[in-house]
Amino acid sequence: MSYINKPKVAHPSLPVNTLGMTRRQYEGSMSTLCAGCGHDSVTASIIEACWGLSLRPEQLVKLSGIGCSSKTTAYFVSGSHGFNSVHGRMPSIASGANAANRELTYVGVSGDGDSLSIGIGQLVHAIRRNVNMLYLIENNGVYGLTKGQFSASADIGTKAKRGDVNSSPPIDPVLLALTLGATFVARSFSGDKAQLVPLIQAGLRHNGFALIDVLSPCVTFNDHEGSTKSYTYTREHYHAAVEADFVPLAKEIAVDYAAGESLPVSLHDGSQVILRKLDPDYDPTDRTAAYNYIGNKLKKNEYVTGLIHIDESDSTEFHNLNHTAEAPLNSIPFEKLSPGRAALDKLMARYR
Amino acid sequence: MSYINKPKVAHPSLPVNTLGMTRRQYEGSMSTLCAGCGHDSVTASIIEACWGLSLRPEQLVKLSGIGCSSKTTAYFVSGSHGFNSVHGRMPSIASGANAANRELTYVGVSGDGDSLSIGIGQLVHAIRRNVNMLYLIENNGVYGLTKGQFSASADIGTKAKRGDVNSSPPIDPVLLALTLGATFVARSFSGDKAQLVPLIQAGLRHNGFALIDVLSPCVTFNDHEGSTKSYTYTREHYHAAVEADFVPLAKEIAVDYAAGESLPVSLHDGSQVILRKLDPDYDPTDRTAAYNYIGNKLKKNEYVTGLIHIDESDSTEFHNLNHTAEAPLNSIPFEKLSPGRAALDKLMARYR
Amino acid sequence: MPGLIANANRVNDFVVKFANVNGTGSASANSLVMKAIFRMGVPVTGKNYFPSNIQGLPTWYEIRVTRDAYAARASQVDIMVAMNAETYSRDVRELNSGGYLIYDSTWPRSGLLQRGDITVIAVPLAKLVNENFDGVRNRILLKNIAYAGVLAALIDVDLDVISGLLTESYGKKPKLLDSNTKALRLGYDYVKQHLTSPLPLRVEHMNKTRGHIMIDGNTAAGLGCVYAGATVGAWYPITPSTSLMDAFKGFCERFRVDPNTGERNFAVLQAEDELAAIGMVLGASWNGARAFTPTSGPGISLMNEFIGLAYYAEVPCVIFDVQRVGPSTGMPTRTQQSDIILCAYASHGDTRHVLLFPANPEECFYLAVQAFDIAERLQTPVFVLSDLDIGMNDWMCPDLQWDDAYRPDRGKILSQEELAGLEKFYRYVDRDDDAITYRTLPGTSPKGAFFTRGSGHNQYGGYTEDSAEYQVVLDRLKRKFVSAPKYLPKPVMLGKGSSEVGIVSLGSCDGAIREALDVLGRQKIDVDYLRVKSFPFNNDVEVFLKTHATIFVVEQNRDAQFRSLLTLETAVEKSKLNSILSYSGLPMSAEPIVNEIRAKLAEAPRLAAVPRKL
Amino acid sequence: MPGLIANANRVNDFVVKFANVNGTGSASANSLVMKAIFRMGVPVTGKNYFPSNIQGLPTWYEIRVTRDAYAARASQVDIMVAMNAETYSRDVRELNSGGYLIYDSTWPRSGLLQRGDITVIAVPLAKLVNENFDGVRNRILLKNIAYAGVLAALIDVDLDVISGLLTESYGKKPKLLDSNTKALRLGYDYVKQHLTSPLPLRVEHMNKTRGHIMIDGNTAAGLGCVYAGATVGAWYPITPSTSLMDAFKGFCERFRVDPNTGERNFAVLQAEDELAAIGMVLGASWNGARAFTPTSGPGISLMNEFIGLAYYAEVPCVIFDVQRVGPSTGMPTRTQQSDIILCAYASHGDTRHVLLFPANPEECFYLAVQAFDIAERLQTPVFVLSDLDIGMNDWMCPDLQWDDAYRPDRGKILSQEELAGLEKFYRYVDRDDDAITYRTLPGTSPKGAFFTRGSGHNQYGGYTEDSAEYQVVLDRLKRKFVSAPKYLPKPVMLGKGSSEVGIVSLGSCDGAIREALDVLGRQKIDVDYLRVKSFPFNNDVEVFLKTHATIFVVEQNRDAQFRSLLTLETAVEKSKLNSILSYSGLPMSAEPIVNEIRAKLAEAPRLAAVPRKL
Ligand SMILES: Cc1ncc(C[n+]2csc(CCOP(=O)(O)OP(=O)(O)O)c2C)c(N)n1
Ligand SMILES: Cc1ncc(C[n+]2csc(CCOP(=O)(O)OP(=O)(O)O)c2C)c(N)n1
Ligand code: SF4
Ligand code: SF4
Ligand SMILES: [Mg+2]
Ligand SMILES: [Mg+2]
Repeated sequence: MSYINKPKVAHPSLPVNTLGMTRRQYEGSMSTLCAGCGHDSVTASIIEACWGLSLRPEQLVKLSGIGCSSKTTAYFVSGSHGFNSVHGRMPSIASGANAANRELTYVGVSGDGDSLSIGIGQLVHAIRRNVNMLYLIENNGVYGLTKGQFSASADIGTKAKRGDVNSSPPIDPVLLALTLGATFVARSFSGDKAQLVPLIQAGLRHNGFALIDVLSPCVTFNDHEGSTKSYTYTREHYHAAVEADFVPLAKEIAVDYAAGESLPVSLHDGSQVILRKLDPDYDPTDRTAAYNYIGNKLKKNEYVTGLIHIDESDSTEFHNLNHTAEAPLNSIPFEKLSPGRAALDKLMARYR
Repeated sequence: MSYINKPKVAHPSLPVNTLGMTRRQYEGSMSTLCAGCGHDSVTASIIEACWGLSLRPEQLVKLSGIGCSSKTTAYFVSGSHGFNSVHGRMPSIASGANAANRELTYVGVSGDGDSLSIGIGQLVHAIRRNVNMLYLIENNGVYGLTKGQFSASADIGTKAKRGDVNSSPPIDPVLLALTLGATFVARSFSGDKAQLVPLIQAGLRHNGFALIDVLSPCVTFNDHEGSTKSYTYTREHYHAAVEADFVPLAKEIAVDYAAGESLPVSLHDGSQVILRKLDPDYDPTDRTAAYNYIGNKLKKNEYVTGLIHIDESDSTEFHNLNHTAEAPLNSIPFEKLSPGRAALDKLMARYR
Repeated sequence: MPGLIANANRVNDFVVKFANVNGTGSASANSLVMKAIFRMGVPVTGKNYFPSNIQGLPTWYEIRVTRDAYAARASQVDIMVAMNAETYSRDVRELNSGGYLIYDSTWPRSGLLQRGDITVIAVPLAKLVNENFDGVRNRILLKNIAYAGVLAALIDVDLDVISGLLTESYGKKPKLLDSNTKALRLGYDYVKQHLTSPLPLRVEHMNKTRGHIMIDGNTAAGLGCVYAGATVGAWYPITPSTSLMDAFKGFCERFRVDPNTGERNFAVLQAEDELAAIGMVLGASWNGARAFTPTSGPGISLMNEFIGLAYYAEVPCVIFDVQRVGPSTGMPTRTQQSDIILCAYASHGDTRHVLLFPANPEECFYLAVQAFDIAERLQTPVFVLSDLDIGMNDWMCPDLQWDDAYRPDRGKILSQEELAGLEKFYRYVDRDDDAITYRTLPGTSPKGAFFTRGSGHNQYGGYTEDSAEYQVVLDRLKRKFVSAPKYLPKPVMLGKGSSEVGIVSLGSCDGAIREALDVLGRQKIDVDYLRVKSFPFNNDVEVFLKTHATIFVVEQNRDAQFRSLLTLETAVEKSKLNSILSYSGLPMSAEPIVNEIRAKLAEAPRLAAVPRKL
Repeated sequence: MPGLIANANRVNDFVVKFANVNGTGSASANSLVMKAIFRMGVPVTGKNYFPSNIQGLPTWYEIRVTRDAYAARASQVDIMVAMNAETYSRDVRELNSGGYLIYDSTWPRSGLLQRGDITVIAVPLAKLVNENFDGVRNRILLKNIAYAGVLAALIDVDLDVISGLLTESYGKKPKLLDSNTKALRLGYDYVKQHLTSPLPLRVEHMNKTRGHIMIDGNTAAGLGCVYAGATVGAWYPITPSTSLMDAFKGFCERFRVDPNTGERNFAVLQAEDELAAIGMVLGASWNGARAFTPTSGPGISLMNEFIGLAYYAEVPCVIFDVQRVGPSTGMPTRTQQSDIILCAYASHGDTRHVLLFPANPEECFYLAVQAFDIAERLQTPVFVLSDLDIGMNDWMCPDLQWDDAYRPDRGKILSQEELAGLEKFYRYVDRDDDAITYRTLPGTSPKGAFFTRGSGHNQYGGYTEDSAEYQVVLDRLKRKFVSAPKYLPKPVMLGKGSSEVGIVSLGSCDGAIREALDVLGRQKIDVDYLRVKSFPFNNDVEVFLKTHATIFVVEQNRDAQFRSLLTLETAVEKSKLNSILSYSGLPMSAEPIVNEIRAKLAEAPRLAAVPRKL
């Protein structure tokens, strides 16, 4: 149970980050997911990413809806506040939390049911509002927690464990996000930690809404022959177009990349993402081009992965548009918020 | 009030359709919208389209949500049943109604607030479910009925009557529908009856979900200088890429079109749409190409209008996928629905 | 003029009703008249009956000139300014016998004299205006000002006061000032020249409005949120709550924007719907901001799931329900108190919620502030149940007061230092034995970290499916609710307290009840009156119910929802509770209260000496 | 063996509990044992306590062997099959004194003998299985069958019966049949060779299950929807209601698909959420299909807005609320009756709804059928309030019956011919003076066309903002609700009817109450019992409440929601109503009922002769 945390005594030999913290100290309570569930691997990548960023646990806020995927916020960084809300409505909780305190780092973990069925309205509008957060969809094509019904991301022709075949077209979160003007859109695979970790780090540092669609197989209900979201199928059909290396503020870029293929993008806080284009004729900064590329690959049943689109001109981030004070709203002294008696007396004139 | 219908006595000299009905007989109760509201023009086009199709009023079902736009279902074809439901939830009513009776013709009228804010989740899933209906968004960029707040289709930089400027990116229903795999996607302008009427007719005949985004200015709250949804602005910025002529079943094609530019598409019931491409390098049958074209024009603040995309392979229409009986479900005799006593007795064995 | 006699000497005590078409700008003319009377020191109330559309439908505005400062709707009309041809006949019908009908005689109308018991006053308004002004829109607007002038002359409104008001509104636009003044004079002078004026129904200077303002409840509530230090407001537009957020935003733009940097100490989120709006409020409150959402019935229905989460996970939040006529979309521009039961028990499972009941705009301001203190103290949702009558009509209220010593009660929030002092922090352990536990805010310290969830949890904040652990938390929540009254505003008692008959009511029924009490008093029927300001109920409510033999529960809904709440949540035997219900959608008037009480008492003469005849 | 004595001669009357880890396939082994006992003619009930996750957490299955055919959970465990190391110690603790503990002795465990008052039975299950089978998964599954064999030997379950069951399930898969039979024998023979068997707690053939079945309520309800002629089902998956739609779909695939064409006479829509699910149901019902949605608490909360529309626009619809533990997400795999108030008054404004309360799977079938008749007769939403205990556990019920003469009551729907006969059709005019008006279906004829809206409407179906017109419709809706009971199932009375003490209850409390009545009866305390099957309440409820001096209201929630409903909707004075509440999330047992009634009566000995000591 999530309040029984494993002892966090750092074993001397364990590697520590700049805060002197070990990976263990970024863990959460014990997972109650099925052995082999893709979501647990994503949890591991989140732990790795946070540790790598030397994130202060109290600076992180974990948000989720309902589902096996949504449960995972309890399984990492137990030193952070978590809010496991209701099904499909996490984006509104995130928008409100972020409005109250723009300084913290927000990570939302959701599933394809939570985000694309009941929650698609809120997801769409969180993207439009450009809430500054990392939003992970642990996408397995089914409703795991309710025992394997097809979700809205199930592909046409995919077979359910019980045998029925899905015939409705899938909603692709990546194409959707590109259409809605998201400024950070990525796709990855729970089994590819090397690719996923830097994406998570970049997403956490991006100033605005960062979406990562993580293919995360459900071993219990959607990992069989005939499923297009199984480990085997995913491994065979995913295809990295552009890898991202994350370079924290501190380090200066050691490796040098062959020109043209690599593209450094500086993030809000000064850190950098180096985009390595595995496919030369791919441009992650051109939204419409990216859309085409992804769309055409999808037609061939290929999931393009990597940092698909990024736009660091954070002009539309919520607080920028709102001209919110730099200090978190929840920290502003009451004196500055309440106009006081004199102002009220003056105001009365307006109503006579 | 809507139950006081104007007398429907057909004046001999009025033109009649193949059912011998005049346009007057396709009218509804008196509009209570503002004088000059774009929505009233759309209503007129719907009346014209239904009259032209010689649609039996009882064969039409009118559905809507809440808003000035949603009110308009009371203002046309008073001989049809209408269901003015709740805000943003009309698509689910339509899905259910259509499931119960696949034979009737369903038209839903909504607004940009009703469809893109509160209702976007249901719109997205009605498209995915490919419910056989015509869905009109009377798009004016504001919430008219609640006095002019920006809606999710308001463009960046557009000015509200009270002065505030919108800074969030707009959701474009056309790009959204293309992304979601809609099989009939069109855009038009309330002021362009010639373009709109055949689109409505084609949409009513399309077997599947047909979306028409109709720019329909709000004279009271969004028709001023600085608005990008005003009559003036729309007139200046809309641009027809492909016009559609509707050719009912009966008529054979009289006019002949210059090859290459024109493209006849036959609809489910045998009638046809003739697509006239005003822009030669535009292909309305290629979804991704269409997406690009529209997207790029939008960047230049041009609204592309016309029948933007059509796909008549109705394989994904809801009832096709469900293998629903040909006869409407609400007409199947009870004997065929209830397995009866013998079957029940037999079934009991399973539970011993 | 038969009317004259009937209305002899009705100084500062009569009702003027304006019948217009909406979207024609009549509102400003009507409030011009009202404000002028108010400034003459004469108490007034204004009730606006507008349609749920934007332009072209009938709309009415009712000004009650009431030297006794009654806040309720009067159930009669003495002067009808009939400017809408479409409703003309029903407007004539509505006029009180002996009343006056003012109409535009530019085009003489048939059937004018269908009533012999009223006085018809003909003024060729359109003609006057068209002769003097150009432009369609302009003429429409100025015709309104012209009838204001007519009325001013007829009921003797001080012309200087009106001119003063015009100068205030158009001071910076001389052209507009001229045309408006001219239009006003056109009407005024026409009366002076062609008609006998003033009428016996007229206003005279008084001194009863000093220290008072005319304000609507949504404006007052929005202002209250600013004063309470709310920083996050999330909403989705819905009549009649929209103007509350407009007000909050407006005041914030005035008081919360740094003049130098332009930085804003607030965030208003226009959500995509009410589910999102309440979610944003929960997210913000959970994260330490004071947050609120204004809505109306349909919004409450949509918020049900989140409200249950807030109750169970103990996240404070403030919800303003500006009630309108239900069920469903109902009549969005009419008033009712019909969300009481829904709000009290909103959401599935065992849930119950704190409700506050403002009776007028003044209380909207004060209760808005208290709502945040209560929500944070109890860590639970707090509903402020206003209604369209309070929220959107102009009421005369005493000036709003503010004590600069006020500091918000943020409730039990542990600081980093306090956490450091703890051995270990558990979110839901009842350390103080008051059923209220300690919370921490994100960003404080890893030691304060906890996991908030709507799923089964034990007092340590951990996930549980264990019956006993689950019940520990659920039982405490019940104890917390039982203890709530001590943090809530007490009811208001009126009367000797010794009468056998009592009225119990809430919210906007107040004006009508106070007026009814006067009427009954003059008839030697004395009745005590308890106005409940909050739920769960204070012990004073129990006492009042116990100590009065016959009780009338006055409320504005069909199903006696408040009576139901009293029945369930106090010891009273419901047989004792007589309902007086008004659910027409119009603000309540004193008449039905007087009549039903008299009728009931007539059945049981024991209770009070009541003249048999009315 | 101290246990022996305590349990002497407990034939066909004891409880076996299996402690497992979920996702290990223990369910089939457990139900194998239960089915076998059932087939031996011995009444059984099975209760499944499973976690809200998919794999790896503790799960329990409880089989009550009950010759008296009690349906309730027994509050003691006589035999514990402890297969889960993690919960081992609490499982041992839960065992009744004198009980038997069966465990896997492959790895001897410490602290085994921490209790002297139980008998520990060691069987090296893993060892036996591993010696005989290969494959990890295979071994896990067969170990379950092996302990079934152990138990069969210990409590003397007829081996032929079990083999028969195995053959039925694996008949077509000889390999599986062999391995399962072998595993069964492994356990069985081990006991026969190494232990004294059978235990004094054992089963003997009886003849009390003929004409009965073992079925869960969701299956029965789904079947009921098929028999009622429902053609459209819309839903969004949610525990514990999911299996209801699975059942409906399954039965439709069996009974509603044309063998030749493959055409389907039904449509199941998996909606994107519950707001959409109920919208689809309204759309389909409005359009003339019988439509329904199964859901649970959170779904009801989300459906609130649409429910109000259905009430006000008078659109029939059937909603199954398979209740689980609230508030909020609560405990999705535990049972409760805590949505009563929400369902009765769902949505804003003045609304009230018809509720049906099945007490077991059998009633789920019959009430499912009736629900559609009632919904269409009254043109309003009908809620069938089941719960997880009824919906997901296997209950022994009499065979389900069907009368082929049954025809659905579609209520007042005008045909084209009937319309032709009318001068004019108005949707909401009360032609028959029974408060129920006529509707028409789209597609019928232009003459029958009307406009359905949730906004203010008059009896002609027209939009209105007029108080009087609005009230005409709202008042009729109230009359309709008042007249509803004559269409609803009557309550069930048990007992002489002459006792001073009465129990009033509903739904799944029934089993526990019947058992309690027997216990009390043996103690010479006789109590009448009224089980309410529907709301609004039938007059029989009034009579029962009036004619009993002391009343106990038994229900499964914290806030006495059913008692609240009785208080509000009958004439009873609530002081008369004593609550017996169970909200642990576990199915109710007889014990608390017996104890609380005895305690209460002890206070007031007048009521009945009660021995002072327990
Ligand atoms: C309002 C509501 N409806 C339904 C449910 C039941 N439910 C819980 S999780 C879930 C789907 C989860 O699917 P997904 O988001 O893909 O998560 P996964 O389990 O696949 O990781 C559903 C339908 C719920 N908890 N709340
Ligand atoms: C649940 C709910 N929330 C809010 C409202 C208030 N409301 C009515 S119409 C509307 C917006 C309508 O905008 P749109 O759909 O664009 O229609 P338009 O009036 O612009 O044609 C809103 C917010 C409502 N009726 N119901
Ligand atoms: S059911 Fe699927 S998604 Fe859920 S925990 Fe198991 S494997 Fe993961
Ligand atoms: S407010 Fe705008 S949208 Fe509404 S009727 Fe008037 S013009 Fe049309
Ligand atoms: Mg999933
Ligand atoms: Mg609009």
